[in-house]
Amino acid sequence: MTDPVPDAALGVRLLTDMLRVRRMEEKCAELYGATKIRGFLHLYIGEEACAAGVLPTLTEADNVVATYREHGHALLRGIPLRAIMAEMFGKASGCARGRGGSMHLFDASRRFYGGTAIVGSGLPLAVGLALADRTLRRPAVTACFFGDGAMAEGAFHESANLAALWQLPVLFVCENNLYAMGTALARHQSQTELTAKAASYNMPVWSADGMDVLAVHAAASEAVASVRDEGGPAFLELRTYRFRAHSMFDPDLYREPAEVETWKQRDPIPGLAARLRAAGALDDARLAALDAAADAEVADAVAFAEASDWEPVADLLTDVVTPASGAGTGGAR
Amino acid sequence: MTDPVPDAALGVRLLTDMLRVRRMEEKCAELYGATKIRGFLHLYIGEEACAAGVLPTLTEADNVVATYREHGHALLRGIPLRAIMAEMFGKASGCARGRGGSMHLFDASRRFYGGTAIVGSGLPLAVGLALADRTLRRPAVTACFFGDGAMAEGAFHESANLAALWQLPVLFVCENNLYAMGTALARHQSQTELTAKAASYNMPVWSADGMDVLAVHAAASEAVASVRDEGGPAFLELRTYRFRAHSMFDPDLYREPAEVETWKQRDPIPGLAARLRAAGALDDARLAALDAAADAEVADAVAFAEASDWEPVADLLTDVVTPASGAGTGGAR
Amino acid sequence: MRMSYREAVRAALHEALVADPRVFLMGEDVGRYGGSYAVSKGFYDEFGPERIRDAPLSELGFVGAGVGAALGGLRPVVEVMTVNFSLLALDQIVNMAAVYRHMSGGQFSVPVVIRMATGAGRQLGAQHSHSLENWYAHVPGLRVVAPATVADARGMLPAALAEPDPVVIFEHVGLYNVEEEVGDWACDLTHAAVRRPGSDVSIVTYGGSLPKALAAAATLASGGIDAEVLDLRVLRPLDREAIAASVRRTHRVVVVDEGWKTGSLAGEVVAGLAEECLYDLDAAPRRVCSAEVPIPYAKHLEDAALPSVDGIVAAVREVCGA
Amino acid sequence: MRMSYREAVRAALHEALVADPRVFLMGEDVGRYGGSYAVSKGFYDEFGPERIRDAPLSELGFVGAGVGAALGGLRPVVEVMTVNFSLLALDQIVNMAAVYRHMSGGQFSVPVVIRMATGAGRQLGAQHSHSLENWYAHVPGLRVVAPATVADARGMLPAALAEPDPVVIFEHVGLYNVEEEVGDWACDLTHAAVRRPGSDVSIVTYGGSLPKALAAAATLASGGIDAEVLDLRVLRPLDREAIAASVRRTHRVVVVDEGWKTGSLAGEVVAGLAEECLYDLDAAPRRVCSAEVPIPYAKHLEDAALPSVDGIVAAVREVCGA
Ligand SMILES: Cc1ncc(C[n+]2csc(CCOP(=O)(O)OP(=O)(O)O)c2C)c(N)n1
Ligand SMILES: Cc1ncc(C[n+]2csc(CCOP(=O)(O)OP(=O)(O)O)c2C)c(N)n1
Ligand SMILES: [Mg+2]
Ligand SMILES: [Mg+2]
Repeated sequence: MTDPVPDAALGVRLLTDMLRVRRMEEKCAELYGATKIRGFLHLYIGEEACAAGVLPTLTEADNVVATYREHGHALLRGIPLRAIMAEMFGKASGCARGRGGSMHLFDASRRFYGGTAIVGSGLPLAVGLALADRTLRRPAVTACFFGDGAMAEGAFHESANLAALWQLPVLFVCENNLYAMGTALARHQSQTELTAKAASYNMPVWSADGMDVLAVHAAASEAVASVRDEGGPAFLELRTYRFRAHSMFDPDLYREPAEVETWKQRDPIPGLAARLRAAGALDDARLAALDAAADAEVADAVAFAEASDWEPVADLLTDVVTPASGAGTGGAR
Repeated sequence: MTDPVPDAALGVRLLTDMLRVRRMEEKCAELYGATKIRGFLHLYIGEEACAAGVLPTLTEADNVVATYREHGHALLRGIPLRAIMAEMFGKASGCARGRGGSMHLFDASRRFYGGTAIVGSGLPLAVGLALADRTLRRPAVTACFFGDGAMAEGAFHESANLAALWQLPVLFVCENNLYAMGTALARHQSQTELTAKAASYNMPVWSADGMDVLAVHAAASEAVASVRDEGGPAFLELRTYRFRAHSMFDPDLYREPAEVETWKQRDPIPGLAARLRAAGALDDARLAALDAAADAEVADAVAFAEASDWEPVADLLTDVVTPASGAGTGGAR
Repeated sequence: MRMSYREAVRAALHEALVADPRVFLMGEDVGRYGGSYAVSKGFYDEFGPERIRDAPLSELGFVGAGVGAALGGLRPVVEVMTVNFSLLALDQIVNMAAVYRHMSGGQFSVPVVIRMATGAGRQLGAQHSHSLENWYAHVPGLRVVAPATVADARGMLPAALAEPDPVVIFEHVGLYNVEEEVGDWACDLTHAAVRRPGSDVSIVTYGGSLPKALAAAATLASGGIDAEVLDLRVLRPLDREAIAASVRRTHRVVVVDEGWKTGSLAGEVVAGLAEECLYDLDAAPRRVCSAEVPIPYAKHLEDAALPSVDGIVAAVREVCGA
Repeated sequence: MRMSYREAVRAALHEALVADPRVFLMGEDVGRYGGSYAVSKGFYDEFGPERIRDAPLSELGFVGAGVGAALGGLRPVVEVMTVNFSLLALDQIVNMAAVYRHMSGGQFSVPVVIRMATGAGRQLGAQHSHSLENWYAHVPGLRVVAPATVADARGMLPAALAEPDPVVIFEHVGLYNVEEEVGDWACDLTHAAVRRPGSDVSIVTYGGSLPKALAAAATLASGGIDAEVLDLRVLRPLDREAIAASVRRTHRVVVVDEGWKTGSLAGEVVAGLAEECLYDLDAAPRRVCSAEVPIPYAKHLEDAALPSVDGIVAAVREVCGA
């Protein structure tokens, strides 16, 4: 892993991003053990290069739709780690007031539309967001992240067809980590070349090594440019791997330890660090500083979450509907 | 249309089949006007070569799943016209006791599994029937008919993947009549080459001129052989056209009259008749006899339906569940 | 002005499309075909393919796209051809539209209007005749309405479009050809309406059963029973006060609902009364619902399966001890 | 023999797989993974990939394939991981499995068993905490059951597999770890069961709420109220006689149901009582249901949203005027 680094500053930035996500999630795992975080917790550890490579190619005006494995996307989209951590604690200062938890991070101001836990359910939503942008003549892209497993759902098929048929600006990002829970790719897809599947909808496709953040960034840049320039959707496959179990309940019995080990050798963080060192853009001190900053950010967020209040039980029913709805009289809008 | 006819006997048989379907449906249209038939009525007129070409390639042990536009499939699968006509009249002698009507023809003894009116809903069912055959080591094929519109449904995607992934003996027959109700193919599919779509699931595909029953028969024979020999699914596209409106409620405002006329020039019945004449296998007398026989069969069925009884209202609730169910005690099966 | 239910829905849609560029209609065959119930005939030519958006057969996809478009700032009117096909879209309605606001801590509103035809009576058989209103009425986060009059068909759509949250509108297939005189159609989406005042018994109903209830009330009147007919209008949230108020006046109740009896909205109405007005009831309540059977095609069987005027009359006579 | 609910489901499945080669288990991660609730752990190795069939994420597809396989002569046990995902499969359940026999004039039976986990209480949030039992209980052609005891978890599956028609089994996520002594588990799928006899009030419930109801009854007993606890067991068809019989003994009723109150199965139970036993009721019935809100993640909010022992106790005290 000592390919040259074309843009050292970018490399350091992406390394920083990945480190922040990694440190955050390592702490989440710990906090889950300590029962501070509950419910389902799906870690992204190993896959950080995907979010880290794609998100910087978007602008503030773009939309992001993610899955239940979205801590990294949320953080790198700019949601403060404090708000993310508080959400996982279930506190009112969380980015969904503690109602969503790990699987349902949201931030309207950053156009981060969740955090949705029904596999495939973000796809139609992304099509609709893109339809709104197209209709309102806003030059935005909607990036929708989903897994290899989601591609078997009817929702993928219908959404891909709609986006391609209507030429909507959706970037479909498939984080192909080779497993849907315990089911390996070849056991859930008759066509394991996912780009071939996507191409059958008549949209341009890209595939990149999801363990190489620079490769992800380069492919995503092209794909996003295509969506922005051509207006229609594009599909980006990122071949990646999760180092941890599917969720905290998963005994992970379906993968060979050797397979996991092989992929761990391709950890995107040390891999990039080595390349940056070789390029003279990183040294021990700098790396230690990055690490320390990431740790400090996490520690601060945990303290914030701990100190935060719970939403009052009396507020349980607020925001089931929008305040003051139901009164509207027809004809007088 | 004077290509040679390779097998004159087959040609005459398929002509007969198409004529029987045509005459039956012309009568249905008339009976609808006379309010003898009610509900939805979807005519197959113009598309007869599809069912007529495919069904003879199946054996009695094979299964057939069709849509709401299935009168032709039902008849050519062997359901007596009397039972079909009585069903459309809503009579107890109908092939679903008058409960199903035009969209829900069934015949267990002929392995005709409907007649289903939710677009795409027959596809998963077909996968399951094929799964049963495969599991029970029965060498049967399940032929599943559906329209171009159905291919946009998630049900198609999921079923195609399941059949290809599990290598199940399903023949997917897409009757591509270029419209889903009033929506033209290019307005509902981003990829209008439907075989390309199907091929992306990793299954062999065939496409045939659905206005030429001999071409349909030839392609279907190959496709069925592939399913039987290889065990896995195959996809057969039949490019066809409906001469009538989508249903009796459809004012048919979305097609150019000229387009309809052009396709009518390719009517599969006179087309084949001309070829058979040219081959010396058909003359006026023979054709008149075939026509008369078809008319007689229809007339007999109508008389039968007219004379048949209604199911007693007292039986309304029978067969919601299988008689004597609910009593089963666990452990004592 | 006299108009049909179909014309009323059409006029409401037309007005909304003209008034607000964010409004668009999306669904199968709403455009070139003109709408499967001819509600949007001509709109495609008038407003173009972006405002009158024909969708492929992809209920899950385009209903979800409607949810997303609402989040993105549009005011989608999504037409699901009939409630029967909405089963394919329920995930987006229940797991996304309905929960999105609460689950996000109140950050988003989802102003999507979902219209669907519902009900039986046209001999369309077991897969095309559902009345699943109570499924929808069960779900927090949705507002569910059922225009039963031409005026409500005219007024409920603009009221729904004025809502910040998802609204599901059930249009009964048997009503499209009903014609009525329509005056002031402006309405809210909160209150039930007394369609016929009466003092002896309350007939509580909604949607396609309203004309049957009114016909039954007319028959009963000639037999000396003065029935009040209450149209729920809004199926979620229920106007429980109006229901209770009516029954407190009449002390007897029959609930008419085209859904299957077990698990029906009629059951919810009766349960609410048992909880709130037990001592106001002078007779056991009765429900007139569909028989618990997939609706058959044959006319005589379909008729036997659905609530009928005769059945309502008989139930009312029973609760009135007449 | 003492065993857990999970072990009971597992033992039932195991027995069925051994006994009948037509039986197979199909669903997401039932095989290699071992089942998301570990019910089928080890089965994949024991029975192989054809009998323990891992399905792709395609709820509509594989549930429909289960229906087709049942038609084709197999005895599928289809596992939908949770009821929340079953929204994607409803079309095949309601428009195919449930209607197929009647619509075909009685030609076919569809002996498919569909198991799904249901309910909340594990902080899984708004999309993973539904209790939609009443949706299913509303549909003619389905038999719907909810094992609430370990014995029923053991006995209901073989009984369901003996049925010629579709059976939906709801397993509450909160029950899998419950351990109980199990003797004779053979059972029918028709009758409700009195889990605790009592004379002052009937607490009618099912599934995951049974333990709460029993705990409430224990608390109430120490306060001098002798509550009968009736476990519905079968949600469709309801054992209306057993419900009425209990209330005719106790004259007071509280119905506990984790579904949202409006449109709940609890409502159906109350409605049935109002219709059949109005004059047996000495107090207005009460329902203890989930608050009408998407279930939130935070523990204190989730607890506040769900039926609780305290809430049941309070409701019972109210109907008993205590
Ligand atoms: C519709 C639906 N079915 C099943 C599940 C349970 N489930 C959660 S994640 C998952 C696997 C998804 O795999 P993939 O799409 O590859 O994403 P990954 O978890 O690998 O990132 C499953 C089966 C769900 N949440 N939603
Ligand atoms: C799920 C579903 N959505 C909508 C409909 C209404 N509908 C009936 S047929 C049809 C068009 C189907 O087109 P296609 O699959 O091409 O078959 P064709 O009618 O052309 O034979 C539509 C929209 C339906 N029956 N089911
Ligand atoms: Mg994956
Ligand atoms: Mg078509």
